[in-house]
Amino acid sequence: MRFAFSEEQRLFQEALAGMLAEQCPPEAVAEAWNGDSGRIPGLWAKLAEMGVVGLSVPEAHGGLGLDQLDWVLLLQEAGRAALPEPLLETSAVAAPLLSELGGELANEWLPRIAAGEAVVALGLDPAPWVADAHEADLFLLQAGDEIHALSPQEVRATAQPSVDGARRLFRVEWEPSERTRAAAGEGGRELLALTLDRAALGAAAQLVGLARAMLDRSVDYAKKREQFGQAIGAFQAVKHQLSDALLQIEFARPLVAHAAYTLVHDWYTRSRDVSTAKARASDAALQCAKTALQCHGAIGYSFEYPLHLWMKRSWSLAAAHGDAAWHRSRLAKLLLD
Amino acid sequence: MRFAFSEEQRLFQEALAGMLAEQCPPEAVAEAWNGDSGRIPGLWAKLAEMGVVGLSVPEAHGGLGLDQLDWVLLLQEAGRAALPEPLLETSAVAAPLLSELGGELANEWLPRIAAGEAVVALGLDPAPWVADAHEADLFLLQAGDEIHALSPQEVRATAQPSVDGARRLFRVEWEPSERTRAAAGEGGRELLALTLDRAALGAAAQLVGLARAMLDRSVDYAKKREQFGQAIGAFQAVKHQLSDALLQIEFARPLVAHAAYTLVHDWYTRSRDVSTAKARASDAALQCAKTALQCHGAIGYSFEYPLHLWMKRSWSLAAAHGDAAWHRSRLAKLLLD
Amino acid sequence: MDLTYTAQEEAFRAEARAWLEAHVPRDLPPLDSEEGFPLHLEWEKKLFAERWAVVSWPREYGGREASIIEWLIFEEEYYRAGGPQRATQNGIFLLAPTVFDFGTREQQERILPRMAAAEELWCQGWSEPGSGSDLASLSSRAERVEGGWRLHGQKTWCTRGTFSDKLFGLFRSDPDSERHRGLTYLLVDLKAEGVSVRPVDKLDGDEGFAEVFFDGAFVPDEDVLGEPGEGWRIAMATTGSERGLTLRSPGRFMATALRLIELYRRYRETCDPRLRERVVQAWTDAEAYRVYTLESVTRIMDDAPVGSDSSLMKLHWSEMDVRLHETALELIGPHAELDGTAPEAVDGGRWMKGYQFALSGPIYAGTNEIQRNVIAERILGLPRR
Amino acid sequence: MDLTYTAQEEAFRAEARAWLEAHVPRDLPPLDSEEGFPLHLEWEKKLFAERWAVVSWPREYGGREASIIEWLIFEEEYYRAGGPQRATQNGIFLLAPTVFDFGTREQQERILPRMAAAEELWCQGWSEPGSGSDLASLSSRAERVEGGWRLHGQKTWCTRGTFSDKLFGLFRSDPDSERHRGLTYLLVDLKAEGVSVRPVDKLDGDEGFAEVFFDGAFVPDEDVLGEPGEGWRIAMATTGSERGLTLRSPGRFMATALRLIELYRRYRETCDPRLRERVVQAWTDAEAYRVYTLESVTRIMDDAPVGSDSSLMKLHWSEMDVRLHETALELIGPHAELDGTAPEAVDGGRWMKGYQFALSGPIYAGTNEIQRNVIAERILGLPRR
Repeated sequence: MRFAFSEEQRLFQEALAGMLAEQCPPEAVAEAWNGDSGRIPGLWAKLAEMGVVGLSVPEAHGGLGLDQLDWVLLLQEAGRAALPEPLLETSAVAAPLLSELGGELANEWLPRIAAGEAVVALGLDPAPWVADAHEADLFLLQAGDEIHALSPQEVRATAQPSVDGARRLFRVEWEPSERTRAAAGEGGRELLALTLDRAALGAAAQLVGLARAMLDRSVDYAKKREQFGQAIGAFQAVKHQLSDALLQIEFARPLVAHAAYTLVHDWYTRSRDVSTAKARASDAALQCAKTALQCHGAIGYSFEYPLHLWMKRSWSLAAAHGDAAWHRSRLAKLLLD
Repeated sequence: MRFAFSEEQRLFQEALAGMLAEQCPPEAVAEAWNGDSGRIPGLWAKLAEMGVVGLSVPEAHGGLGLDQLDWVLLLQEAGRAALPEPLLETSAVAAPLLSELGGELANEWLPRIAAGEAVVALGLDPAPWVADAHEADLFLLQAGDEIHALSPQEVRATAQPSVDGARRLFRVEWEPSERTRAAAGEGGRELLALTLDRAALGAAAQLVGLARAMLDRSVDYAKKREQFGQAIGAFQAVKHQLSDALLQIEFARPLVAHAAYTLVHDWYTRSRDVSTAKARASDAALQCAKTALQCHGAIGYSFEYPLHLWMKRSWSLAAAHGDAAWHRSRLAKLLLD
Repeated sequence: MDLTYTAQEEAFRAEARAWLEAHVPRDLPPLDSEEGFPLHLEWEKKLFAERWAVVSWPREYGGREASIIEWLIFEEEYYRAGGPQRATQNGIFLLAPTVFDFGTREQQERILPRMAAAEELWCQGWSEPGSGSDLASLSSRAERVEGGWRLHGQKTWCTRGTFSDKLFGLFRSDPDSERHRGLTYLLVDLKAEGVSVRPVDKLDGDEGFAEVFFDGAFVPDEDVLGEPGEGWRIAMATTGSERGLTLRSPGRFMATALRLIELYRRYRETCDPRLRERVVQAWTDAEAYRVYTLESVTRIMDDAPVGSDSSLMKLHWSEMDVRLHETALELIGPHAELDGTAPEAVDGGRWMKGYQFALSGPIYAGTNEIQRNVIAERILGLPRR
Repeated sequence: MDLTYTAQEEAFRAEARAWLEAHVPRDLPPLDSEEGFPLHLEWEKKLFAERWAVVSWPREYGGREASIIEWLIFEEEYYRAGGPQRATQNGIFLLAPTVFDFGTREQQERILPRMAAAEELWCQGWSEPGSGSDLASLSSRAERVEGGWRLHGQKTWCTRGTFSDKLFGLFRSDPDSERHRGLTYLLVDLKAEGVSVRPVDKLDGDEGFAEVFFDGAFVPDEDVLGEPGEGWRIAMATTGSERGLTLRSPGRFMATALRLIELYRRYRETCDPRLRERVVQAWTDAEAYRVYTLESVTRIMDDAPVGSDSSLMKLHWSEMDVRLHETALELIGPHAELDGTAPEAVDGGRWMKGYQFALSGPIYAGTNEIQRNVIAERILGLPRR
């Protein structure tokens, strides 16, 4: 029994954190949101170079061949920086799914993903939306128990803009056919369940990072901002709100790591653990968003100050791949029925 | 439009408050809880003398002939004093029910109630318990749409002690028969619905008084108790908890008066208004109980200090005649379906 | 206790309802947007023309001399009919009560009708970069000069400042004064020389705020409200009076609660079952506020002191508004995050937009932390420290 | 990261489970009651006889030298089997860690085995009538005399003081000292001359507390723990260390959560549908605490500083415990208020009893208000004032 990330995992986290601090400051995020693609120019290539984009791509296909546990700290950092890149869907979810689908699909797309040359859009229940359809090179879409692989030419995508400017959402219409079918039946069902768990867990990891970023920014602000002759952080009401925010984060954070472990080791508790992590990470991020705004006051409410970027990203990811209510409802079935 | 009690109603309230301050101090309540009957010796007779016991008994039967609106402030005071007498069931609920049942039943029992010589126990859905069976002279019990009147000899009562030492609860077993039937059919249904609304509203009024008493006691304590060189009431965390308690009370209190008005005037919103009042008064009292204990600290947790009497009474009355969840569920049917 | 409306009140309601149902504009773009603003102005002018803009005001200033109960009725009907947020609200609800109480007859005649007619739009100038909750720490100053005052300094979070013509606010007129003393309540022309206005966008991207910079702008003596140096007392006098009610009438929240019930009916088959209770709870929040207000208004009619009621009301409406919108967003689930421009946005994205607006409630007009302090100290009598 | 248990750990679990399932007593009366107390002592003696009383202690003091992971496993199994609250807990969890760290060899040998064997029961003497959360304000004093100290003053809220043999606590040994200085950690014989103990009943009517009065009682030098005057440092040294974990093991809360799930299954047809989600939420509370503890314990095994984790844990377990019981009480609805003596009380009234106990959680061992201050100041670095 040892509940700790490895030195290597920590170093990779630090490296990514350092890179994002430089390449993905709030101003760049804000600019990305206003841009056509929602991305920071050149950043995806740098992430690919670093190995992050291809983290889950098998070494044989040019990636690092790592797993969901290796993703946890990296996605936390992506969340902390409000990284406006398709890291969750393409790298943390689509890449392992393609490996599992195998065959031509894996051979064709995995090397391109690892090289940062392909973006994959995912259409998975229970989400009605498909993210990244505007730039996707490949669509992996669910129809019942089946997974289908389609090219951009084979789908009609209608933009459904989110309040989160980097999450470009779409309603995608398409026709399943034998030709596009990549998995079906029991195998399809299992892969879809695993993929949903990966996606929910990845969103949970980002939410923990987002929550922490909002808390840290609020703490910094509360130390500096003075009212009534003292830093507002000296007021007990502010202290207690921020303590509660930390409490929420700290009791969600280990659940994410725990779920990643049981997912990687395919414990029978996998879905239960993922739902626990996603539900609590969503709650934590939503609470931190409110607390951060309240502790900032009016400045937090202004568009020029970057807090709203983190807040909106939290709202979006808290809803993505099953919101807290959806996951608690799944948990209820697993625990109570 | 005028939302205020009359001068007369206020004066009656003050008179009762003054009398209870003298006759029903915490020590007397604690002693009553430990006693056989759960009552303060002689107090019921004094309340009868004052007219409170027979408030709803028609003047022709020796009462004051007043209505539910006149009860609101009095029951608040009864709650505030944690009065350990069967005022709610016998006086505020059974008396008007007997008037409505009329006939022999009314002629026989109403004068005795007004004189403080009879206690009536009520068995009404959704409560599984019958309060006061140990001292009741008459039982009014529900069976489906029917109301039955039984003598103590005709029921078997098994004590089900509550944490509230003055609420003597019983499981009552009995056989409905034609002889005991006092109302049935549409008339029975309507009377039962009205009676339940009266009972729930009466409990709500007491809960508002209980909540206020717990808040007032906590405020007094917080002003006096010093820690870290200042009164604990000067700490913002204590202030905010107590402010929240007041907020809950103040937004429940007018709802009770409002529901009493619509009940008396038989508006079609009567049940909706009663459920709103009971749900919020229950919530307010439960929150105030927790807040009061937290602001008192260990002393509030000791049996010698009287706070626990108010807390337990709140737990009991919050559950009585439909708890908050039951009333919100009734509201949901009325509002949403 | 008499909770029925008089025949006159019922007649007033019927007239308001008929007019509003016939005239309330549908689907206006946001007030705080370039395209929405002129349409909202047009609506305000229509309201004024038919004497619905300021029903409780004297007839000479465009009102109907409606009672406070009638005013509540008007508000219920206004929001029931789906009327938009009032473009003139900072003037008619925040400034006007003070002008009525402290303005000269000349000021009242000059200011009030134009304000109500939306010919002159007012924004508030309370906050400064260093003074938010701690309003008394403000440092923008008014320098005494011949016939008036010259202003220096900066105001911020001036709601809709870029769309406004005038600003009202406090300025430090006695350079040696501290805190609440030595402040003067001034009415400032935003088009005057020495005033510059910079837009500051809100959370939702709309142009909601402005920063206003003063560089020697001149304010004539006729635009001092009340006595110089008495600004704090004047500004505070109307909070907690009957006018404290006016900005957040129960009608608005009850209308939102009823819309939430409609929304529940649309989503009841698919939403989380626990939301049923949340919707009920939201309605009881609005109902509690409505009933509390009836009691409060009765006290006002009896000339009883209303005291710190306004702090309790502020806590209740601001936190209720957040809960109402959170419940709505949970009901619509994955649609919650959609922007109003999304084809599948529910109700044109009003719930997310409303949520973002609701989140400002616990912050502005005295943060809820301050309100809780006020309640603890002024109502419960807990020690200040 | 390796979340599997070793073969040795699994074997330990199997042995503990088998023994506990065979021996845990059912339906004991409350520990804090006249009739329950001797039965609980008997159970403690049985635990000690089989080396299950203090599994992590050295063998010479009656333990098994179990690792911290094994200790967590033991706790899980203890509460899973329905084991009662530990009569020895104030000794083995609160005092023993300090005796291990600061006691002399002689003190350890004299105190620890008898404590673990329940031959000598310890109660804490932290609070005084004027010193609750503000522990450093205590005023009970120890006067230096030949060969020891004479005590004057009063302690209060001494849990199970009337059933205990000994008391540990801080006394002001330097009459000129203030706050945290000049305090000495003393071990006091409650049977000694000059000590009197008065029972104080708890909320639930059980005899849970005592007040202890000192009127010149003598404590010999051998019963000073650590250096005189160093009491504060000594008392604080073990909070926040691995021993900070011991009083509230995740096993207890997970066992309660699983019992709550059982309860839900019994009431699911009749209870409010929204309670389904509340039960799930309660389970995730317990699971989050379990997983958080695994992470914490790993840091302890790595000798990393645990720091103010204990404040976060205290907030979490104490508020979780209240929520767990509130959910249970809502599930059983009108049965919630029944006393344990009522024939129809659910599960012998354990949920109401447990609720009343849970309500003390946010108060004792540093109120949750204090814990939130600690988190804000020590972890987040916010200014003290």
